[in-house]
Amino acid sequence: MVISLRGVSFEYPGRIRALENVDLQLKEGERVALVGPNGAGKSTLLHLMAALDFAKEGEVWIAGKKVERRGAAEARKQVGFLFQDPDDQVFMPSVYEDVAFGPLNMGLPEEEVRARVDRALEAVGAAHLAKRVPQNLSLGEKKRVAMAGLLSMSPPVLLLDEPTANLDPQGRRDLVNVLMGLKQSMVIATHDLTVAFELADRAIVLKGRVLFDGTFRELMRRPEVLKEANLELPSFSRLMMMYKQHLNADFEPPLTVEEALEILKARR
Amino acid sequence: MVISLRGVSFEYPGRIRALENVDLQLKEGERVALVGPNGAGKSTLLHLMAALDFAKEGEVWIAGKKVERRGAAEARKQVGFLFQDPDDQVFMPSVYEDVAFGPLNMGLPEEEVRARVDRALEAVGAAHLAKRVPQNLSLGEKKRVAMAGLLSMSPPVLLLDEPTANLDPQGRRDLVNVLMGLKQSMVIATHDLTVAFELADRAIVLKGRVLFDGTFRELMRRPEVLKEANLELPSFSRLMMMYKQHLNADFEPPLTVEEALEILKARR
Amino acid sequence: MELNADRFAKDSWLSAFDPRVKLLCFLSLAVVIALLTGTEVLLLALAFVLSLAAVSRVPPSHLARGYAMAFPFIAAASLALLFTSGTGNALNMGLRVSASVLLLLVLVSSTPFMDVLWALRWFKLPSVLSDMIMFTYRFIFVILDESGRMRLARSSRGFRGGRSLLDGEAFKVLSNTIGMIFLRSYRRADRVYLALLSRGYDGRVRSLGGHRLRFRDAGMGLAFLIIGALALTQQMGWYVWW
Amino acid sequence: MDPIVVGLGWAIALPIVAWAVHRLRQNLDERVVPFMAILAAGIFVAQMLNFPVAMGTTGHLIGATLAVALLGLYGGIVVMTTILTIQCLVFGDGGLTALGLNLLNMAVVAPLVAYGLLRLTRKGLNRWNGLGVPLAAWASVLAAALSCGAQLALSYTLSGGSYGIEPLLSLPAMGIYHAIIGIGEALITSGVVLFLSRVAPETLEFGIRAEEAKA
Ligand SMILES: Nc1ncnc2c1ncn2[C@@H]1O[C@H](COP(=O)(O)OP(=O)(O)OP(=O)(O)O)[C@@H](O)[C@H]1O
Ligand SMILES: Nc1ncnc2c1ncn2[C@@H]1O[C@H](COP(=O)(O)OP(=O)(O)OP(=O)(O)O)[C@@H](O)[C@H]1O
Ligand SMILES: [Mg+2]
Ligand SMILES: [Mg+2]
Repeated sequence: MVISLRGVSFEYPGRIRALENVDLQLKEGERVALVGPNGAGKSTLLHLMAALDFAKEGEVWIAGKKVERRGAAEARKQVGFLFQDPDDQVFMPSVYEDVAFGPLNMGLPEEEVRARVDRALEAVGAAHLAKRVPQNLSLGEKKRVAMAGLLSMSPPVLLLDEPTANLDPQGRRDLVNVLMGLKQSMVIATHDLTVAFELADRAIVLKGRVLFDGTFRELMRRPEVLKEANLELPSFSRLMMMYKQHLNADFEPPLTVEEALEILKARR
Repeated sequence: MVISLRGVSFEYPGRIRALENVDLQLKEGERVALVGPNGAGKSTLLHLMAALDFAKEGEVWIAGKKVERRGAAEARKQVGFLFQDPDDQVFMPSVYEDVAFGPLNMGLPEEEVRARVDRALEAVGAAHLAKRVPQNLSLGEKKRVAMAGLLSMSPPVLLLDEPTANLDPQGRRDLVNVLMGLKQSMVIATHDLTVAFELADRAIVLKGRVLFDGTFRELMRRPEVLKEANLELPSFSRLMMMYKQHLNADFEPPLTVEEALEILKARR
Repeated sequence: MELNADRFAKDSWLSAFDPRVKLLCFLSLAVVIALLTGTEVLLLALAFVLSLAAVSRVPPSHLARGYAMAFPFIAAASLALLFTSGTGNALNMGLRVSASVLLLLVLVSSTPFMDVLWALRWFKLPSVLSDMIMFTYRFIFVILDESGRMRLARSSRGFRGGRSLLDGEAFKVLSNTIGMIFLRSYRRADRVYLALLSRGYDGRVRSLGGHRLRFRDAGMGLAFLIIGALALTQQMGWYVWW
Repeated sequence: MDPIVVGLGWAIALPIVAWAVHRLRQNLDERVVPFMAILAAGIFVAQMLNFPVAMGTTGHLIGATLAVALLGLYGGIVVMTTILTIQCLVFGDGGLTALGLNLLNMAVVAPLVAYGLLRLTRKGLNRWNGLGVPLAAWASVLAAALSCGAQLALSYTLSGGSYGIEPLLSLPAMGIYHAIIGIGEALITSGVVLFLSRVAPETLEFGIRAEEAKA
C-alpha cells in the first residue's frame, strides 16, 4: 500500500467541511482517477495525500508511515504533486532552473540533473521555453513547465490535480501518452472523463465523501452516481448510448474510441 | 461591426512576439470560437479586444471607436471579460458582493442589482456560495463565480477565456446552455472543441497569426490547419471518421453528437 | 512598477565573477566610501564606481533610473547640510551618497538575485533570514501581479476609482483593496510555498553549475583592495602630497 | 551620518535582530514562513506607494505595527529586517551604511514601541483590536522618526558639522512631520487588521500563537 487513508475528515476554517470520513488505499503501480463535482474536495484530498495539509480526524499513511505534521518532509519525498493552478508551482527565475529545482534538492549529480531536465522538458513539449521566465508564460505553457518539474523528479507516487486543464488537444494527448508510459502509482483528479478512461484503471467518485470506488465499467452501470457527481459520459460514449437506444440493442458503454469502433464494426 | 482589429501586432517585453498582423471583425450577435495551441496568443488577443492592453502596431476598434490608452474605460464598458485564471477575477470579500460589483458600477438601482445577482448566481449553479469568501473557493467554484460576475452585467460583448476549464461536466453543460440563450456577441477562447462546436458559428484558428477564419465545417476539411494548430477532433467525431474509413463511405465529420447519430441511423 | 532586478544580470560582464567575492568586495568598498570625507578621494571613489558601471554592461539608463529614485534622498541630505554647515560638506555628502548608491546599484543589477542569496547563505546568514529574503522577494512579484490583475479585473467591470483619500468611502475602498490584495497574495504564497515543499525544498536552494573561485576573482579582489587602500590612506593623511 | 553613529547603529541593531531570529527559530511552524514573507512583501510594496496625508504632505507606510500585530515581536522584527535588507539589495536604497541605522529605527525601535503599546492596551480590549492598534501604529512611527532625528543630531555634534543635521532643526522637524504621517499609518494599519479579522481570522492567530508559545 503506497498511500492509505483511514476515516479521514477535513474542515477548513469557518466550519467548511470538505471531506467526511474518507477511506482509500492506493496500491503500488495503480492509476486512479479522482472525479467529482466542483467543490467535491478533490484538491483537498490530494493535499492530504501529499502531506501538504493535515487531517484533524483520521489517519493518513504514506509509504508505511503515519503522516504527522513534524516529519512531513520525509513523507513528501515519496510524492510528486501537480497543483491545479500552475501559477502556484513555478518558482525559479527561469524555466530550466525551475525544472532542475526538484532533482537538485534530491542531491543528484549535475550531469544527471541536466539530463533529466532536458528529458522532462522534451516530454511535455516545452524544450523551446527553457530560457523563458516561467511567470511570463501563457497558462498552458506554465502547466507544461509545472508538469516537467514533476517528471524530472520521478517520485514513486504522482498526484496530479487537473493535469490536462488548459492544455491544447495535442498537449493533452502527449501528456496522456507520457503518463501511460510511467510505472509509478498515480492519482489524477480530473473533470475530463475521456482522459480518465484512457489513463486510469480505477475510478473514485468523491463528493465530500466517497460515492463510488471501483472500475469505470462498473461506474458506467451506475447512472445515479454519475448524476449525483455531475458527471457525464464522453461524447463518443454518449453517442453510442444514444445509438444503442435507437437500435434497442444491448451493449455496455464503451470506454475508448477503439472499443466503440469495434462495436460499430460488429453491428454491420 | 462590434469589434474590429486591423493589422494588429503585439510584443511582450523581452521581444516576445505574441501576435502578428491580425485582422478580425466581430459582427453583432455573432459567436466566434478562438482556438489554437498553447502560447498561440489567444489570451493576448482577447486582452486587446477588451481594451485591457494596447497594441503598438495596428488598430483596435470597439463599438465604432478607436481604442486608445486614454478613454479605455469607455471601451471597457462595452465588453465583459472572463479571465482564464479565475483567481484574477474575483476580488471582493464575499461572493455576493463580487457578483454585485459590476452592476453597482453601472449605477443600477439596488433592487435591480439584487435581482441580477440572484439570477446570475442561479445560472452558474453557485447560489449556495453567495456568503463565502471568494478566495477560499475551489478553482471550479471560483470560475463559476467569475462567470456570474459577467452575466450580472450582461454587456453587449462577451470575451471568454477558457470558460469551461476546471468546470465539472454538468457545469460545462449548464454554462453552454446559458451562453446559447444569450443574444450578445461573444468570442470564446477554448481548447475544448466539443464546446466550441456547440457554441460557435465561426472558428478562428490562431497561432501568432490567423491561420484560418471560417465555419467549423470548412475547418474540418483542412487537416493541415488542424495539425498545425495542435487541434484534434472531439472523440465522437474521431470515432465517426474512423468508422467512415472502415466503411469506405463518404460523409463529412459531424459537428454534434446528434448529427453523428443521424449518420449512424441512416447507415442502417 | 518595474522591479525586475535580474533583467540585465545574466548578460553582465560582472556576472561571471564569484558572487561571494563580488559581494565582499562591493560591500567593503561601500564601507570605505562611507568613511571618506575629502572631496578628492570621494571623486576618485566615484570615478572607480562609474568605471565599474561602464564595464558591467548594465545599460546606463537602468542605473540612471535607479539613481533617480534615490535622488530625492541624496538631494535632501545635501541640501540640509548646505544650509547648516556649508558648501564643502554638502558637496561631499552628495558625492558620498551617490557613490555608494551607484555601487550597490551596479552590484545588484549585475548579479542574479539567487546568486546574491547563495553568497549570503555561504556567509552563514541565518537560514530564517535568507529564506525570508528569498520568499519575500518572490512574493513581491506575486503581490504586484495580484494587484495588477485586480486593477484590470476591476476596470473591466466598470470600476473607476481615483477620488481623494480622506473621504470615508474612498478610505473603505483603499483598505479593502489592500486587505484583499494581501489575502489573495497570502493564499497564493501559501500554495507556492507548499509546492516548493513538495519538490523537496528544505531551506536550501541549490543551483546548477555552482560557483568556484577562479583567477579573475582574485583579480577583482586585488583591484578593490588597491582602490580601498588608496582611498583610506589618503583619508588618514598618510600621503598628503596627493 | 557620522561613521561612529553608523557603527553604533549596527552595534545596537545587530544583536537585537540576532536575538529575534534566534527566538523565532525556536518555534517556527512551517505555515508561518509564507505568511511572514507575504506580509514582508506586502509592506515592501506598500512602502513604495505614497499616500497623501494632509496639507499637501505625503507619507508612506512603515508597517512595523502591522507586522507586530500579526506576528508578535520576533516575527515583526524579522519581517522588518527582511524588508530593509531587500530594499538595500534591490534598490541600493541609501546604501549599506544606512542599513544599520534603518534597522535600528524601523526594525528595532518601531517594533519594540509597537509591541509595548499593544501589550499595554490589550488588557480589557478585544485581543489585538480596539484602540491599541492605531495608537501603537502612530507611536511607532513617531518613535522611529525621533530615533532618526536623534542620530542626525548626534552625527552633527560628533563630526562638528560634516555629517548630520543640527539638533535644533532635526528633532522637531522629524517629530512634527511624522506625528502627522503617523495618522496615515494608524488608519491603514487598523483598516488592514480589521479587514483580516473579517475575512481571514485565522491569519490573526499566528501572532497570538507566537505570544502563547512565549508565555
Ligand atoms: N482555503 C479554503 N478555505 C475555506 N474553504 C475552502 C478552501 N479551499 C477549499 N475550500 C472549500 O472546500 C471544499 C472542497 O474544495 P476543493 O478545492 O478540494 O474542491 P475540488 O474538488 O478540488 O473542486 P474543483 O473541481 O473546483 O477543483 C469546497 O467547498 C471549497 O469551497
Ligand atoms: N506577461 C508576459 N510576458 C512575456 N511573454 C508573455 C507574457 N504573457 C504571455 N506571453 C507570451 O506570449 C505568447 C502568447 O501568450 P498567450 O497567453 O496569449 O497564449 P494563449 O494562446 O492564451 O495560450 P494558452 O492556450 O496556454 O492559454 C506566448 O508565447 C507567451 O509565452
Ligand atoms: Mg480542485
Ligand atoms: Mg491563454
